Amino acid sequence: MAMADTNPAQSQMKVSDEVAITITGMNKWYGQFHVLRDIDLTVQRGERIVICGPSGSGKSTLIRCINALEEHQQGSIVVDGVPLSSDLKNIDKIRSEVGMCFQHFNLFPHLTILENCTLAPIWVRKTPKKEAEETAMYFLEKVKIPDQANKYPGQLSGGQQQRVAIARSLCMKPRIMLFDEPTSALDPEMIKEVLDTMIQLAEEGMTMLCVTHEMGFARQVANRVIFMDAGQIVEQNAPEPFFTNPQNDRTKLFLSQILGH
Amino acid sequence: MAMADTNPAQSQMKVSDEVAITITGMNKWYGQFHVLRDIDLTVQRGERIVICGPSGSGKSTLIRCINALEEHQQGSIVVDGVPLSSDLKNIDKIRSEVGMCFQHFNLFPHLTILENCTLAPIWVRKTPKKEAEETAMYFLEKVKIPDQANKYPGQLSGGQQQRVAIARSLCMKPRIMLFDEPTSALDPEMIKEVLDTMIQLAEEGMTMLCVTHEMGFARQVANRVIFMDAGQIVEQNAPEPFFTNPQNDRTKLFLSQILGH
Amino acid sequence: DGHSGSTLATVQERGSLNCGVTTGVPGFAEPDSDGVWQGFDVAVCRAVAAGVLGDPTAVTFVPTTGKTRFTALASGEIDMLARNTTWTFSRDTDLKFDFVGVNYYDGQGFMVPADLGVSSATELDGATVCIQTGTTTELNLADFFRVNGMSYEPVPIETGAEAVQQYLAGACDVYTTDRSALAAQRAGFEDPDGSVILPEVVSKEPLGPLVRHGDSEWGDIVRWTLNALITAEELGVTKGNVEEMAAAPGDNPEINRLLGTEGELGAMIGLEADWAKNAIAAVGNYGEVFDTNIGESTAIGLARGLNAQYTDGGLIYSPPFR
Amino acid sequence: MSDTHAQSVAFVRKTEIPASPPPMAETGALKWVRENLFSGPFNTIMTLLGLLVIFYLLSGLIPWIVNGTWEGSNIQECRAILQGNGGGCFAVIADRWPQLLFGFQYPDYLRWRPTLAFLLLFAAVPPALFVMYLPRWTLIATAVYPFVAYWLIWGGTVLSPVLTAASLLAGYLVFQKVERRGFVLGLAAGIATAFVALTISGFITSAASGVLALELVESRAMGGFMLNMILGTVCVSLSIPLGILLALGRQSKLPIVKGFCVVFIEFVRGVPLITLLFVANVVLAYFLPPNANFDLIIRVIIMITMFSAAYIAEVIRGGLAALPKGQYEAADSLGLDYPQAMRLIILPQALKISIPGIVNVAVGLFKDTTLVSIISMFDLVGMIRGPILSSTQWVGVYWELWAAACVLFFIVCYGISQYSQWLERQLRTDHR
Amino acid sequence: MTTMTDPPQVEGFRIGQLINDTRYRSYTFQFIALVCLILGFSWLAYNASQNDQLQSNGFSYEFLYNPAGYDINQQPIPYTSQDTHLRATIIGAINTIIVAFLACVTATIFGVIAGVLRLSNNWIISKLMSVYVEMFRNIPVLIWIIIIFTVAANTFPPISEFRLPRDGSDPERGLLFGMFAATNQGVFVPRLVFADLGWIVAATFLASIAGVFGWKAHAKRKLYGEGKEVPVLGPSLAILLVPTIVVYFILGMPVSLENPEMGRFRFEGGFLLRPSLIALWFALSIYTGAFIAENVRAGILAISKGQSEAAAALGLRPGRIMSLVVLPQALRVIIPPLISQYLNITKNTSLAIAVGYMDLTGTLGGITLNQTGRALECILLLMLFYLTFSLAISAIMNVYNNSVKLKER
Ligand SMILES: Nc1ncnc2c1ncn2[C@@H]1O[C@H](COP(=O)(O)OP(=O)(O)OP(=O)(O)O)[C@@H](O)[C@H]1O
Ligand SMILES: Nc1ncnc2c1ncn2[C@@H]1O[C@H](COP(=O)(O)OP(=O)(O)OP(=O)(O)O)[C@@H](O)[C@H]1O
Ligand SMILES: [Mg+2]
Ligand SMILES: [Mg+2]
Repeated sequence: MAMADTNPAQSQMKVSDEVAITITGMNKWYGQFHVLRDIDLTVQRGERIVICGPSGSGKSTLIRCINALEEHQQGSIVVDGVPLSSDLKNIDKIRSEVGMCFQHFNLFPHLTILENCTLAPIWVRKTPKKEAEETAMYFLEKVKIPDQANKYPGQLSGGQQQRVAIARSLCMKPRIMLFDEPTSALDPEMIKEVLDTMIQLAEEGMTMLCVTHEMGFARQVANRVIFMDAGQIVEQNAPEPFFTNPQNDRTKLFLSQILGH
Repeated sequence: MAMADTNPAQSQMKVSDEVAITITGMNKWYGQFHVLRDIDLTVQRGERIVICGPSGSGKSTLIRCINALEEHQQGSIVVDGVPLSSDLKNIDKIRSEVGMCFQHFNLFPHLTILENCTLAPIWVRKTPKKEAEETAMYFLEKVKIPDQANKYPGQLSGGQQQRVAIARSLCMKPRIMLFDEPTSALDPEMIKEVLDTMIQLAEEGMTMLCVTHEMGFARQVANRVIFMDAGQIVEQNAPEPFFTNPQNDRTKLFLSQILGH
Repeated sequence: DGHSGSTLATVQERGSLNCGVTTGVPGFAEPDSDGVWQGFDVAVCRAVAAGVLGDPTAVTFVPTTGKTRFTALASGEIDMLARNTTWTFSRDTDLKFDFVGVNYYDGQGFMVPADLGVSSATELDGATVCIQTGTTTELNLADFFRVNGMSYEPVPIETGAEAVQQYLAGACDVYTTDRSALAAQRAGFEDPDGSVILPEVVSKEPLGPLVRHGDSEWGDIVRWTLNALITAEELGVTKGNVEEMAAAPGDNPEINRLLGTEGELGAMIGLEADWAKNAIAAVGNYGEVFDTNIGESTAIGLARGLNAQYTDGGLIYSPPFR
Repeated sequence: MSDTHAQSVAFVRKTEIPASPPPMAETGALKWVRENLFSGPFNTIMTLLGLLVIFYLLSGLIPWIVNGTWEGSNIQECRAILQGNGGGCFAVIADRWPQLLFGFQYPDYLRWRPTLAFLLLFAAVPPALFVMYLPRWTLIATAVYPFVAYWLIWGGTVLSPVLTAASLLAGYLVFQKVERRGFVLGLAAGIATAFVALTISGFITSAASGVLALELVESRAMGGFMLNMILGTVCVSLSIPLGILLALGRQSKLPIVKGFCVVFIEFVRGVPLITLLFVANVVLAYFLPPNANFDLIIRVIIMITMFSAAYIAEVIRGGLAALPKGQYEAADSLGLDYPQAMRLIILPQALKISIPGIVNVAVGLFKDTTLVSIISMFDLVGMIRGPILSSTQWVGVYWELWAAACVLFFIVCYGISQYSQWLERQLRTDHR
Repeated sequence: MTTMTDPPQVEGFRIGQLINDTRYRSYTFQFIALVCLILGFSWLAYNASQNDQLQSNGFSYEFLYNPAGYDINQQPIPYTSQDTHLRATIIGAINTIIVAFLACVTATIFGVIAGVLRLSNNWIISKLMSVYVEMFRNIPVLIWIIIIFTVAANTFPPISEFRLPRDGSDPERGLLFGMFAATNQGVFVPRLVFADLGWIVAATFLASIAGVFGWKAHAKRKLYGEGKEVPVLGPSLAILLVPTIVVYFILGMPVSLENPEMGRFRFEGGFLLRPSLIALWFALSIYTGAFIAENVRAGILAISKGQSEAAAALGLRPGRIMSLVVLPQALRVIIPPLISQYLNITKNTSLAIAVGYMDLTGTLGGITLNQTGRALECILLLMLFYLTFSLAISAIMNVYNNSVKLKER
């Protein structure tokens, strides 16, 4: 599989040989419904992977399995050398390695922005409050909203909220970030703010798995694009060949739809 | 001012000399608030009028007065030769001549699509159920969703719901259709479906008053664009000169805003 | 096991007697305007407290309704029940209580407005009858009307106060309960003469204090406290002269045994020798208790009748102190 | 400007039309009266009927209130003063007011104590209810209040509330320390500490029962409106934590826990409160340790608390269900464990949503405390039905007494529900 | 690009997994919970076993078969004091159901009227209704029951005024229309007495009611089928009354009214609504009506204005808008809380004990309990009855809720 470095930004981002996530023969059912079928996927440290596919194809489910938000029934998931089992300690370890951003931000509306960001470091990592706040401010500056620190989420625009959500994840200093359609609930003007933040993160070498239909973003930062359909990985490739020369028919159809409109 | 037939669709649409609606010196207050001021407007049969203007300028109120959903306090409104008075018979007559589509569709959620469409014909027009259903299916086919006839509104997408709402109005065989921002509650993909339906209607020669900010639609089908501000009709003209060469400063400002983005 | 056999110890340890009384029947048990309980039944409680603890005020009065009284006693919430409760076979046996004696011989009667023109209960066919529920009254009433082949409309009412209220408002023609209570309540009417108590007595209602089965020591204490009051009247020991008689024992051995100046009666039931003296000093003898609370000189105005000493032709009779 | 003919002529406004006031018929009191009272024949009839009802009510009420007398020490004197002028004999209220409020057994020279406790309630409750407007430290008042109120109302040595509070505080502190190693461990350690401390302080109190002692008043002496207030506040405050536990249990994935909670909640909600009070009154004593001296008021508190906990649990369950699933997931993905997620994220939000519902339950419960009169406790209703109406001085005076009861309850319940509506409005705009 | 890795090794079981492993953890906690539960219950059971009163009395429902010995005034089924406690219990249960049913019906009527009127744009009426709702919602129902009972005893004319004076003069008051008398001992109304052929009249009347529904269905079919509007009100009345009246006269008036007649103390014959029933019935309905009014108001407000506007724009008249569009939707919102109000009424009927209405709490939980002293058994049975009743109603409610749930995507 060819890795075409078509993008100037991409050239700066290094992919190490270390393995960050290994998924082998993973299967998952919701009741009788087989949502994920024989997923095999290895993510290197520093890789940036975009996952796309039609609605209901299991993209979210895949991402959520990695974070143990959903249980899988067959196969193994190893994150940073830690196998995802039903052992709570392992789950805790993995969750503290992996940050996650949701479509609907899921900020805690009863806490200020700063409290949102310091909550997990204080309670999970047992960081002293002062230190946690400093870290939080650092990341809030990074997503360019340090001045909103004492507001409540309800007072922020959607784009700002999503950036806070990213900062909140970063405060736990994760080594891997998962994004589930982070821009799809946003108004067009705000999408750019969030994508910029994500690009910046990518440039710093964060390992990222991102479910998104923003093809511009995929082109600009992804090392690899994965296309899923009906719970299976149908095609994966570097962005350039993926977009210009899709192999599978489903992929072709899908790309014609989303690029067409 | 010349009517530039820039659009092929427009050339097919004929405007007769018959008068459909006459509004003279109409004033309306909400309590102390003067919401419509000295409105004078004559609509010919077959005319397609687009009303635009900033929020709160009284567009909805004007439309709703024509349908007697709101009372006006001064001036007269004559629809198809029937003066709008507090006489219930006249109101009934006018309402059966005039169909209306709302921003939020207002389908009846407890009835199926078909029942939504046959309700008024059966109970108001006393059409036999069978006949009403045939008519309904005819119009549902026209808006391209005959296969959804037995679903409930909650099971349809927004665009589909709005098309049902149009079909529902059409089932009463109105001679005039009023639209109040029919597309503003819709996702972008769905706007097109609805506008297509409306264009088709326009092509068939329906008299239409439409509050909308879809300037493409206005250009394509309107005979006349009316700009309202602060309860007054500020400017009216054929679409081409209206968009290319607005006269009033308020119009200019407004157009620069909505066309700019 | 649980709490039988040790009631005395419990009471002494607690330092007060839990005594179940009614929620308010004038003359028998009723808090006065200062909230201090007064009445004929209350006196029994106080006498026991005086005997056991030496202090007639060391009583916690627990108001009980017809429904709650037996459970309160059975569960140990109260140590004794002095609440005009009729001594019946099933209560004594099936419900597992011990009636320790009778402090008032009563009978169920009827009260009607004078202007109803009724002079006998046998004329009450078809009348509306207010009953204070939770006692044996319903059963007696049902039996009386059935035996006489009459019909009636029962109106059950939870509290005496409300029954009276309904009766006075004319919502029922007849009010039935124990004659003592009828008299007591009639005394409080605005126009006591507007009502008459009919001559029929439809039941035997020996009312007395009771305790739980199984703790005979405690039962003895209550029984003999009551008997002490009765004996005191018989022997002429009164609240006024009891101290004197105890200080200077006379030559009546029974009085001496009663007041603890002779013999070991107190020790036999686990109490001080002067327990009976204390009880009498606290409330007076039976006659005094009767007279001050319900006697003819009070508003209740009950005659001694059956409740006179056997020497005066009544039924009040105490076994000898010996 | 009639030149709006069709497409040929364009129209441009050159001059603004100024806003003008609406025509006379559209404004003023006249319009209001016409629109609101006489807008049609039906409406006119309704208005007249309404006026008739109001007239009828007032013509009965006003003379009764205006002509009423507050003098006299019994019904006869009262009647003599009124001389049949239709006025109310409010003297009964004047005469028995302390009994209505405190029952007939609470020593009259000690009545200042519950009164003071009641007044302090106004200092203690707002911090809990107005959490978001008052500084956090004011919550201390709320925390301290139960102990102060207990001491004031029941009396006894000051050591017992102080040491109890100290024990609970110690338990809490230990819990906080150990919690870092795990919530369950922390909870166990906290409870154990509190338990040990309570036992020790129990010994201390009984040894030094005279230290700074107020005169002891027995539970049985509680009565009147005070009893309603005590039952209401105690049971509501106890049932909120219990209700939270039940609601969480009912949401739990553990079948046994869930099953127990469901059965408990549905059982309690399925039977009338009065049967539970019967249980407290006539059955519960069998199931408690003999001689443990659980007096009636405590048994009643147990039952009413269970009762309202079941209802509150359902309200809180609604609040939990109303939270978007994303909140749970976000908490999980940040690595918070179940107790942390509940305490920090879920419950604060769910409780906030549930406040109006909880207040409704509280009002209902407060009204239901009158049922204790049926099991011969002398609350406000019990006082009126029993000692006051059966006393020879006031036999036959119902209206005035019941009116007083209505007024007391109305003031409290209406006040609480108005507050909750205000709170709802606040919450709707909160943080926006 | 995917690499196969070996699945994680199957590990042996460690004690730590009891707490740390999601698979075992739930068993651990449930085990602990179970132990606590069992401990709690055994503590209660132990205490009970220590109580010799309870021990020696045993636990048995034998007493239900013993004669009750007391009389009951309101007897929906025949009963004498010689019947068993069981029969008295059944009478109590029926009386509970009677008053609960009556109160549900009237509470709904009060509630709907007050709820709708509270939304009226007539200022006086809507304020009056607010006062009503707030008054009754904020004062305990027990107080209302007692107040209304007192009103009934003290403000209705005393029955003595209806009695025939012994001097042969006319009584102070007579029957209203010769049929009705509202007295402080209850309201006396006439009773229907069916002679031999009377049942035919009754059957005709029932058939007429069915006929009215039939006519309605016919009218709807006509409208749907041919677009013809058929009058409903007039024909319905005719169908309802005419056949019954005709049959009644043809058969020689086999149904008669038995009017109350004054006896020695009170009216004999006829039908008596006892003050306790009236107080409980009226108090529960007017109290619960206040709550239902709020539900109704909320239900109507929940239907957005857009719905009625859309219907109006289609040319539907206000009456039709209400019946075709607003009500069907509002009912979905109103009915669930309405049913829980019905449950509340049922539970609140237990306050009958305050006015001496002989419902289940009055018989089984009252006199039977007093007479037999079987507190545990009686109260258990009492709770079981209410529980069954409540659960049955909630089950029905759930079925209903599921059947009317709006279809969503
Ligand atoms: N909790 C659940 N129970 C049952 N089925 C579920 C559940 N969650 C998701 N599914 C189903 O699993 C399938 C995959 O869902 P998933 O959310 O992963 O899709 P997706 O690719 O993220 O789609 P989208 O682009 O719409 O977010 C869908 O068909 C969905 O209906
Ligand atoms: N029922 C009402 N009572 C009082 N004021 C009203 C009412 N309805 C509308 N208004 C006011 O009348 C003015 C005109 O309202 P209208 O809805 O006609 O505006 P619009 O031009 O349709 O605006 P938009 O583009 O936002 O729909 C607004 O200022 C609005 O606030
Ligand atoms: Mg998804
Ligand atoms: Mg508008």
